[in-house]
Amino acid sequence: MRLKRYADILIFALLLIAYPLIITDNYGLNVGIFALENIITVTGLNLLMGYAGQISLGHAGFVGLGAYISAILTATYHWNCWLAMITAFVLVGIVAFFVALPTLKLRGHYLAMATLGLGMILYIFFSQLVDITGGPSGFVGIPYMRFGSLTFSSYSTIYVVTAMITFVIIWLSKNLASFKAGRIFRAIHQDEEAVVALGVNTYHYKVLVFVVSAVFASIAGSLYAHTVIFISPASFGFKRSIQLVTMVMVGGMGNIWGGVTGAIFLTYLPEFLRIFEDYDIIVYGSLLILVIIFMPGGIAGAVEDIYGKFKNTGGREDR
Amino acid sequence: MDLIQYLVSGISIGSAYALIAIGFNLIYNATGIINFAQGEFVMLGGMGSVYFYHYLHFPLIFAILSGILLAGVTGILVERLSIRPIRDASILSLIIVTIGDSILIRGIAMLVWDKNSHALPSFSGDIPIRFLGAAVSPQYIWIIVVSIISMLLLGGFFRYTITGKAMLASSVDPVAARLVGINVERVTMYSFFISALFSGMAGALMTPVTLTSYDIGISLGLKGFAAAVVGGLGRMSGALVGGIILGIVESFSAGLISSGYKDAITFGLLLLFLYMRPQGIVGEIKAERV
Amino acid sequence: MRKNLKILLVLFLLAGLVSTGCKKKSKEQQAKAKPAEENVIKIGAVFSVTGPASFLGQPEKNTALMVVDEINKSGGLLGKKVKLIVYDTEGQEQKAVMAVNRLIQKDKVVAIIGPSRSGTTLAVIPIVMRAKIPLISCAASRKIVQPVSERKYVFTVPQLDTFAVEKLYEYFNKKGYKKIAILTVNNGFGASGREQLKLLAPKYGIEIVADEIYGPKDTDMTAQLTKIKGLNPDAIVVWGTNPGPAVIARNRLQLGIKTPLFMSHGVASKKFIELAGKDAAEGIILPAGRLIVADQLPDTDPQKKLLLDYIAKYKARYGSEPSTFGGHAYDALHLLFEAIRRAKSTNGDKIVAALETIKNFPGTGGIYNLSPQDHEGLSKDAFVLVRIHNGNWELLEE
Amino acid sequence: MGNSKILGAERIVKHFGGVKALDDVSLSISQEEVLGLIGPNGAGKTTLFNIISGFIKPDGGKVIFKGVDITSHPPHKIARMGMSRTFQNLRVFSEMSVIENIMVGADVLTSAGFFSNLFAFPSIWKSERESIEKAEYFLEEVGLQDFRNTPAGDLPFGKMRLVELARALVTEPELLLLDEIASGLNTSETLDLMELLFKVKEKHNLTILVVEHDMDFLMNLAERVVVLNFGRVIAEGSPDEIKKDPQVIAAYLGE
Repeated sequence: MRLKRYADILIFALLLIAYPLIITDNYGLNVGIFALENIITVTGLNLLMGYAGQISLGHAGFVGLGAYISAILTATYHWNCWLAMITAFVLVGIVAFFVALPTLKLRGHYLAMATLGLGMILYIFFSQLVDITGGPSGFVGIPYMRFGSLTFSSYSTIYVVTAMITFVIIWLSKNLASFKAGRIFRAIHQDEEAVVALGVNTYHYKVLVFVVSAVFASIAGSLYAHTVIFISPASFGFKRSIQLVTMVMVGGMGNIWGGVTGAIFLTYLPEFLRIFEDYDIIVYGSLLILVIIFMPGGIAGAVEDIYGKFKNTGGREDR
Repeated sequence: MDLIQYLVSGISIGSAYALIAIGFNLIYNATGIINFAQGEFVMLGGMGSVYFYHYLHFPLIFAILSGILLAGVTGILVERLSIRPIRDASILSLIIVTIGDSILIRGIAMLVWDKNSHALPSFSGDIPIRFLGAAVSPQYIWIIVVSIISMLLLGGFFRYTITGKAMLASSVDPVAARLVGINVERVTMYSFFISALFSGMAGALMTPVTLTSYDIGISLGLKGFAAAVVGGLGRMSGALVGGIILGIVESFSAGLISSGYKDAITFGLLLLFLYMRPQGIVGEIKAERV
Repeated sequence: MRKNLKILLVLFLLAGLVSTGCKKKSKEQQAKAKPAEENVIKIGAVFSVTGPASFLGQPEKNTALMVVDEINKSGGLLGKKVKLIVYDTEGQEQKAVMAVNRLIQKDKVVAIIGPSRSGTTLAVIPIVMRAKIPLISCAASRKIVQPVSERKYVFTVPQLDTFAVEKLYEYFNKKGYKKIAILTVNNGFGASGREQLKLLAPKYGIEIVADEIYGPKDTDMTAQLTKIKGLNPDAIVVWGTNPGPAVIARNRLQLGIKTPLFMSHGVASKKFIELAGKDAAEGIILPAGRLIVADQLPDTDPQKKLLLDYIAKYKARYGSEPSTFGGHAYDALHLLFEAIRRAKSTNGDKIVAALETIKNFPGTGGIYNLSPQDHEGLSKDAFVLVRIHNGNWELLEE
Repeated sequence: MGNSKILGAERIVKHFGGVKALDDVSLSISQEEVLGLIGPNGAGKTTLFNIISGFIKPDGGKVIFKGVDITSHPPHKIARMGMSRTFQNLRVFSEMSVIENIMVGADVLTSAGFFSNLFAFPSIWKSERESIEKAEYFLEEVGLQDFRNTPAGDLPFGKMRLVELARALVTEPELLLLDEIASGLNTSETLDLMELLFKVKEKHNLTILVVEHDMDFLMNLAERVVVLNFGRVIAEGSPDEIKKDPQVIAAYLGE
């Protein structure tokens, strides 16, 4: 029974290993690393939005917080990068917890607006605390990741580290999504009152998934900081939060692989759209609208429906 | 003396936010949707008027009217092409679709027009009006007056006219509204049209003092929404009260606390209201039926 | 459970498609490029053509395309055609990093000009350093070219903020302004200006009595100006690019503030006067490159002919006035062409060595004197003080 | 069956704006009793139901469950104490399969914590098995075995009711609140449901409070009936007494 449950993760691992063997040039690896970092954040956001149904329009703020804490601890205080990364996601988890307490009492538009406001406030702190974060001109001189004597400065080594961390995050998310917690999140998404009536403290679960998604975002932020070794507030603003939400929606909510697909698709798409030059903003906007209207289940949903039509079994046994 | 100036400029900016908040309320009242592309209607009102005035050399009044009409027509297009197909989708989808609309409208405006900032001449000159030692540009008087008029006009519209009540009904319970013969589709379209007109007017009115560009919609939209929530979502009087308070808080925090953290304080205020009093200053608590 | 397997199969397909796509394209490109390799010199360009900093990227892109067409018409470079590949960064670091990697790995460019913002430039420096590809940035932050030891392949053309501030402070000393208020925009441009304003103030015996900030998209700055008015400084310095400073000029008029107003080279374009309105802009003084007062320059000025030629060509092709930011791309390309001519090769190290030998080379930003220690090449006299008088730029003094 | 009182609602008052939904209502249920609650539409039945299960707070009066004053307890805490309920307008998790619907109920009692769930420690696998076994048991009990993997939303109305019932039972309640569970069922489905409820009540020695419009269903199921009208208790007694009570007839069965 266990192997069947992990078949899809093993295939994902194969994909992760195969990619750098096929794509060896720095450009391909660079886009791959950014895709992995997006997968980490989007998977956390998918648990929050797709599974538990709680929207967040400010998650780039948590990515930024993780990136800045990692940058400050390693560059200014010369900490070991792994210790800094862990401290970062613990701190971000604590901040997310206290932020979640009042915020997750809200629902619908109010929740959307509160998370958006929080993202903006984090962004403003990044650009105003000039002597700590370097302000709008950015934070220079972040060291590369190091393990003993090995320095991960080349894209291939950074890819390996990022891929390993991504795999762990996906494994954790798979566990969270497929056992008890995942069921309760999905139930909350469909009918929170009914779940309360069964004796579940849904508020506790919502805060939990919010903290988990913030911790994942922080890890992605730390990895990003050690990849580009320069960060500035511009990459953690409102526009970035919307991109992350789009990846979850386009990929397919409520399915780990939906989020992964969305992250990969929307990291590579702009690279292919470069030929459109100025028009890619129009393609992006219309893509967002078209997906919501014609593919509400996102790419994952569409795959399921197409696959379902082919097999058209009676009781849709393999739901 | 400074305090009066902070108060005066706070009220002036606040009245601009109020006008945008009114646009939010219009759509919210008729459809229960928060339109994240509202800021883009404001932009279209401004940039449209600039285009008709500077490039097609319309006289100022006609340029502004056509700018406002352009925003209105876009409102209809947004409703027809993106809102109606998913009318009863989840709040999440509606929010994301309106965000998609705002990105698309911004992209088209950028390509059709340009990326620079533009201005419009003020309606009645630039000589500031002085009272109690504070100065305010006449254009802001226009904005304050127009926002009060539109509040009264729309407040009455929703409370006393049949179509107004029909709009409210179709947002509370579309099915019931259809049963009593309200054409909910048409009402939703009207709500987007009227809301876009008002926001376009806000854009045209503000451009002489705040200037405009293809991407001015984002921050104005957020401020407008914050004003609508602080005041009381769905209430026209709430939009005015919320807008003015937001303007004053912004002005005082920039002047007295720190101009760098001005927006952080504004969003902090929004959060405070969302947590403590989501129904806003003038709204009452809505009983949530289980 | 099986549902996940199906989606994963699609993922496998998608990844395969993507990877083969990249692989095929790069193989195809190499194949296609191989024969053409000899007679084309490929130069990359990264500008923020869209997004918040589009007023920088758009004129830079227009100018770059114009300059490349021009050189190709006059026989190209080292007998070869020049091919310019322009990518848009939307002012975002990730996009800039991917764009530069793409230019180096896939398009195989010999050199890169841009990016437009200092943030995106600092993000791509490690990439060009490792790939040994020279990069000439169009952003004006000192950190881009310092410490020079770690910036061998990195140059920058815009006049550094330091010179603009020095020019202003000299004028203040002459006029006896001791207490000044500064109002800077909350982005890369404003932050580095603010840093220099505060750093150099003590050296010139100037005290900063108010250090206010405004947002790039803010629509009203009366609050900050009211606070500044209360402190009655001798002068107000606003550091930002359109539309902010134009709104501030209007607010100043509205509040009846008479304190002399100074701005940064960020607003050195006709557009600013048009936005602020003639009377609000009257009397504003700012340091600027010679571009906007080209016609008022004495004929002996080495830049005059080049500036007038650039203005004429830009107006003919795009129908609007060129801006100082467009001028950065002009200088970056011409410096690059000069270096390639001198080096007679497109090898990265040779280009860098050649660049470092370029002396008193006239550009739109000023006279460039590059050296192994100075990858910026301009000095204080790249700036002139100009004043706005009834709707027009007026040369105050050399 | 005069054993201890499991639930006591004392002098409950609740008004929405001007409307007085409940005006000084008291009611008590003893162990393993089946109490019916009837009354015309708008009599305040569902409001009382929501107050007892903690979803709405009363303006006055107290609710005592197993000797504990639960008036101000949050609904999920009350549920954990052994009170579970169904809803008037059907609330199944429509996109989740039937077995998953029931497992959500079962999950509440499993011991595995968050970290064992995150890191797939053995205790989560144990809880998963427990949850599946329990859900299977109640799946069979309500007779939905052949719809194990069907999404609950695709089931016919009657079957959805059974899913909701199974989901309520799997949390092993002592007191089961049924809010118009027979509404929308045809006669044969109602009979099967009644039979099922008797079987389940005996097997798990449940106490049941049922709110219903369907008089035959209620009169056969309930041992004692309380009649509400305009937020006040107007009669209480065995089903036969209630049928003859003039006040009830006037208010409810209609002249």
